[in-house]
Amino acid sequence: MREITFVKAMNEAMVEEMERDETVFQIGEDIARMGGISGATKGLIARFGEKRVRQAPLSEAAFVGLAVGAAMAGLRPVVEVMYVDFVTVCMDQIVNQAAKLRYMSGGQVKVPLVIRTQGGGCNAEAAQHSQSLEAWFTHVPGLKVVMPATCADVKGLLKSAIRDDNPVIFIEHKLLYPTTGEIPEGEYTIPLGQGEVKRTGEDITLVATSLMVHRTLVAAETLADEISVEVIDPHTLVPLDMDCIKASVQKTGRLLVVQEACTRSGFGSEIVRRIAEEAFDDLCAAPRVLGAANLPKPYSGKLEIETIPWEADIVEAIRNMVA
Amino acid sequence: MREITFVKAMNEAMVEEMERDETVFQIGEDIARMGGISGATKGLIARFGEKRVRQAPLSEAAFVGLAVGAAMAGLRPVVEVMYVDFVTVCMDQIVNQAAKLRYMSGGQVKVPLVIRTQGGGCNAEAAQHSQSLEAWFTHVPGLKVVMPATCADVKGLLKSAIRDDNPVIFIEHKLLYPTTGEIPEGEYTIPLGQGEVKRTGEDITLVATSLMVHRTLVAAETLADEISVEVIDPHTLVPLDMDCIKASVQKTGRLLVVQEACTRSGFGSEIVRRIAEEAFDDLCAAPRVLGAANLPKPYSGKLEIETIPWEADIVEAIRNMVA
Amino acid sequence: MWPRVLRWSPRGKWLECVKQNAGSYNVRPGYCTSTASKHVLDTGSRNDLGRNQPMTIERDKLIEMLRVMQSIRAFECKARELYEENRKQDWNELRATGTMFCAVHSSEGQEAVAVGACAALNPDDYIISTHRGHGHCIAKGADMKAMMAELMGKEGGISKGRGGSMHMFDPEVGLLGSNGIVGGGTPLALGVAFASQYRGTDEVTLCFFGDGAACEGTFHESLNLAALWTLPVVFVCENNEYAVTISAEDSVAGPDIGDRASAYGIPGEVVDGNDVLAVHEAVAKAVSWAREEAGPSLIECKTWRWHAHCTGLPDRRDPDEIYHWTQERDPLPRFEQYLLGQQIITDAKLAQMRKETNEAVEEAVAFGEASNWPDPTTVAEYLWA
Amino acid sequence: MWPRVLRWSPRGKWLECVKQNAGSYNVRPGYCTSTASKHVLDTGSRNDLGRNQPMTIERDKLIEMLRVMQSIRAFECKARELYEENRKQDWNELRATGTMFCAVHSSEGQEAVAVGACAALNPDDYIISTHRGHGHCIAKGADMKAMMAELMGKEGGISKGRGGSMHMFDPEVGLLGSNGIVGGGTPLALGVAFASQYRGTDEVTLCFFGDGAACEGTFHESLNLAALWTLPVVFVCENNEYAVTISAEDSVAGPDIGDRASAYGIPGEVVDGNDVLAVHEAVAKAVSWAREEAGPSLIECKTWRWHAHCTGLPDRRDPDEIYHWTQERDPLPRFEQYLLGQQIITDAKLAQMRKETNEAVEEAVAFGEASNWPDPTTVAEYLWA
Ligand SMILES: Cc1ncc(C[n+]2csc(CCOP(=O)(O)OP(=O)(O)O)c2C)c(N)n1
Ligand SMILES: Cc1ncc(C[n+]2csc(CCOP(=O)(O)OP(=O)(O)O)c2C)c(N)n1
Ligand SMILES: [Mg+2]
Ligand SMILES: [Mg+2]
Repeated sequence: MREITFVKAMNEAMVEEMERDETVFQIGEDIARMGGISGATKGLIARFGEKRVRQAPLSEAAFVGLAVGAAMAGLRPVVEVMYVDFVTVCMDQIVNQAAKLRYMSGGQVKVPLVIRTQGGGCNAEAAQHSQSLEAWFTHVPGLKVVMPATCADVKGLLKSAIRDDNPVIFIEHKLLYPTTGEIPEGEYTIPLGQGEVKRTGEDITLVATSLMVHRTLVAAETLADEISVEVIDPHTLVPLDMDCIKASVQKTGRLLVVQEACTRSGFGSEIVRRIAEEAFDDLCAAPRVLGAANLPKPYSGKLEIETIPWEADIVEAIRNMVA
Repeated sequence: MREITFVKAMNEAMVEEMERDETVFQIGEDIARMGGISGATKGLIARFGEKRVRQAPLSEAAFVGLAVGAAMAGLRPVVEVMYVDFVTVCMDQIVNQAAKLRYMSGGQVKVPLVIRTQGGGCNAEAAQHSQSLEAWFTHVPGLKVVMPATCADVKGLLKSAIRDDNPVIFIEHKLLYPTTGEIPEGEYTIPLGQGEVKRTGEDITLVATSLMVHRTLVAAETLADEISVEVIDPHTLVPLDMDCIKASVQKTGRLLVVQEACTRSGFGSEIVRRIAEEAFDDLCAAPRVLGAANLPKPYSGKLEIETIPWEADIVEAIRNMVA
Repeated sequence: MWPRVLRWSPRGKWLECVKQNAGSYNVRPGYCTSTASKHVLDTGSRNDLGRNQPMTIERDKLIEMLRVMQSIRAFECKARELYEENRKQDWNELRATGTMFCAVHSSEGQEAVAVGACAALNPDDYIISTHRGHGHCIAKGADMKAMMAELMGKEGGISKGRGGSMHMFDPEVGLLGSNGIVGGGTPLALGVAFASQYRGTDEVTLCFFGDGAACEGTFHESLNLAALWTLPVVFVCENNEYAVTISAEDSVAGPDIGDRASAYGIPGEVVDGNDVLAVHEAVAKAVSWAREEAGPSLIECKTWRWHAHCTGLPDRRDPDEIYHWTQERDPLPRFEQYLLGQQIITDAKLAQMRKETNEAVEEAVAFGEASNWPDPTTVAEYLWA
Repeated sequence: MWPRVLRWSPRGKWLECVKQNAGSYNVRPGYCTSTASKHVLDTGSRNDLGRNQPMTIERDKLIEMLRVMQSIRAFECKARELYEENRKQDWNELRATGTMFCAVHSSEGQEAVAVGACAALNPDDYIISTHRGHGHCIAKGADMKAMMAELMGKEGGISKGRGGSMHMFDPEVGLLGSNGIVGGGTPLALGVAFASQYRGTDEVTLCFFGDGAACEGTFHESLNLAALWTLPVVFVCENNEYAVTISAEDSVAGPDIGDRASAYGIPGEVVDGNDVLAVHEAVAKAVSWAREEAGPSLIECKTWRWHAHCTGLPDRRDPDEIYHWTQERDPLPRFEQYLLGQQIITDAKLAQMRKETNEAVEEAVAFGEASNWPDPTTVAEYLWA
């Protein structure tokens, strides 16, 4: 095991996949010398050259669409959309093209494509740079959706995403990039659709992805003497490892989904629906979603911190549910 | 009471509001001589002239954005986006601009704007013209979302939407336009956020909007001798009349949401979450969403009919839940 | 960069040939003024700026081009008929039984663009088509039988009945999809061209779009990006003067759409889109430009659609305008007359050809009808790769 | 339509003045070649095509323009400092306490564009600004105190602390928002201009955007629509040669951005964006064009940003390039020298003015610091109207 940063783990994944398969190429804004806004593509231009690391002008619809077309024609593009907030300018290419081309063609084409983007708030970037929009993509059949939480996970999941023959929306959290964590030596992948029990417990099941995995783990630890909390990170929202979540809820009887996205119509609601439909009789308390306030992110930190779940909020929510 | 078509009811609402308030104007594709794809704006050009009925080129981002800017500057635009599928090319103007401008400005501006669009399938229009994307908008704080089902409702709701000082996404179902129904004489509005019990019952609560209201009512009638079904049409998803839904579920103990949108991460999941959180103890059976298959709409009718809930599917779902 | 040689008066309906950098206007009486030989068509004489190399087209190819134009006309006409027949029935019934026939966007009147353009492509070149795409598909070599079966929603359809009229795919013939989103295909075309460039092949991608699509943001982003990266893509704008009910005059600001090429520093040309040879010549030039790694270009073809935007919608255009375009500027008899005049084809051969294309379309209908409905239990197939 | 009078060699870094339709190039030594009188600045002599009417600017206005340029410089410099100071602290701590200071996109080096352009507007005209918008806001008359409080996330902020650096609003002075989405403001500007046209006022809307934004689809859609509907909007492109790390050369195909106006049949101009009077003259002309209901126009101002794209990011540009732009083409001393040379201002007055603007910025900081944090219980306010 080595300890590296999240962003370095991503970089390793991309280098390895580009070495392995020369149809893999990168496209996005500022991904060359700067290495992308997060630094995840750093060094790729030096290693793979301009042919395979395409720094694009500010034309998200064009370059995401280019990637979709290139995927249809046999390449494996990895696209960086700088912030998830900007998918709003290229949504057609993702939703009406990438997600649907295979189905509409009766299986004649496939779209092996990864769209990497960053989500999340609390970076003082205000309403147009702080959204968590994963739920949108999960509502679009044909897209896979990945939200990694740890350094080890991000590497294995990104490699799987690049190898996947379908369009994958890969959402990184801006606060995770500089975090460090242990990572296995050598080559490995983590399959899409396989969740992970990040902490075992008996009293309540917490489901979280991305940054919220870390917050739920802190909350669980805080309560360790009091309440036994199981934490599940499904890794991917589509496909979703319901078996993993269901097995846990069947054991604990309680479900709390923690998400950074606005509570209303977030993916937490979908998990609650699935559990309510499929494990109703196992529930001994009302399942719940702890998410963000249904508000645009206010700029002022004093307001923004009010809108997103923190460790203390999770602790409180758990206590309320288990009490 | 008069009997008119859905599309005529919409037309009346728009004529009345344009007569009442000269800051109201129309903008969209083919809304002049053709009266829009549905005919809803028919005659407006003759009555109000080119100044107030602006037929726009195929530039959704520009003309939706124009409407947002005009709203900020004091007008009341009514925009037609021909199909909800095409919001994908102007999502930024809706999500990052219209929905957030007021909040980001600390309340200094407001955006009184209606975006009318058509959703739904079963018109043999295939994957890019048959979506039901309301859940996306409900996940964006700052947008109101209306989905009318009947002729009387659409008129009253559209008038309220036009008078509302916030951006309203108004989604019409393409199959409802030619339907007819009774409509009150004279001026009336229906407030946004007020649901309606379309049929009272004791055994199970059905929640549906738009086309699905009609299908649930047929299903309820089919089962009349067997099971007493309550049907609620919340009219608007945001704001949502939870009191109305909750009161019903507290009575019946059972909740079935019927939606045409893909089941995964649809608004039904959100309603289930709210009920699971707020009325868990009242539930005597697992709440459920009956929605569309998580697939792009296949063109072939033989396949498409498999993907959308029909009356018989609703009947079966009710039976399963009440049995 | 090519000189601009042929242009229309800005947004005018009437054809005229304007020499660039010169004040003199010559009304062009038709395309058949060339001094073509019997076997070879020389279209070079029609214009004098940088087009002096005569373009040669094999006799057989000319005949084949005519056959394809006729096929498109017959196919489109049939598709409209089938729609009308279908929709005479009870719609609720059709929906409930899954036997609804989709609305079709007929390309009748625009055959010269599809055929002139696709005739400039190799079999392994690609096209990206539009909602009004049947003609493009046929011209690129797609099978009319499979296309008809697609319209009928059958398993034997070109997209296995999953796509419908606006989503026809046949990678075998280089058809990487028509598209229901106006302007949605332009970025895809970049990607297909990018893949050819990336792999170092000399394939070219041809991207069709309309005057309406020229107003969408993707037009601008795509031309800019294609120009920057010298992508081997030819943008063919089919300006049929309308986007549903809005006229190009009301939706396209400034001079011709073809002129917008200059904003990106790429060649742009405006041609008579009802002149199959003019289209062919311009596109062939653009294709070799792309194939020689000189990058993208934009060809605007001025044409006109004969019918309403799509079946089911009314057409309220001016009768004079309709007369002009359908009677005086029909691309089919123009080409037929030319081939007859050049003795490349005979009246008998022509009659025979018409008979054959009609038969081919009837065969396509029969094939579609005989094809099975998709098995409902397979509805979830083809979602994931 | 105006003639194009001033242009740069395509995408070159070095200033030159090219007369349109002529082969002769005159290297322009700077903007101070005009034969201006003491009280009145005549910039008309700088170019000879259709600009023969000298433009007059009041002495006091010239001085005020300088003051605003200085204020912007001082404000931006302070904002960067505050960011750096803030982010020296522990980020997790800052997040947990809600005391994080946003990254700022400094407009240092571009002051001449903001000031030259906004000086051409009336108080009741509007602007739509960008992520790099502090300069625009100050130039349109926004209060630096409220702006500084906004950066600090305080209740006294120009957007009550809800907006931050990229979302400053002050409808009172015609500031209808800066915008965090590149290209996001262009369509909004159409709407504001549309409202003025609809109500029959003579207000004009000025829309700022960058070279990066010129590649987004909204640029194309907006110019096309504005041209079609003769909207009273002036598009001012601040081409600072970069969009984050991509150069305009790598992202803008074809000739100058200003040249793209011709694709929409509207006037386009390219001016030295580090010459406040050149910007002013061009924009003033465009504003009266719009006010006289002649429609939109596009002014490209060639300029350069002095610092990294935003605080927190590195700047790896060429030292020679940096030297050239910061030392040789700084818009501030150029204007100061000019005003001194014209005896419009004295050294003493200049020193005084510098002192005052620095004080004003310090006052703004003090105001911001003294302002309250927003009350957390009010977080949901201002969502709905
Ligand atoms: C983004 C988008 N907006 C609107 C539509 C609806 N629509 C379909 S075709 C069409 C007109 C297209 O005009 P043009 O590009 O000129 O092609 P034509 O129909 O004339 O062949 C419109 C408005 C659409 N499909 N996609
Ligand atoms: C749609 C969108 N894409 C990307 C970004 C990220 N971004 C912010 S500013 C910027 C560069 C903008 O360049 P330009 O328009 O030239 O303005 P400048 O920063 O040079 O003033 C980028 C890429 C964004 N905010 N919005
Ligand atoms: Mg057209
Ligand atoms: Mg820039």
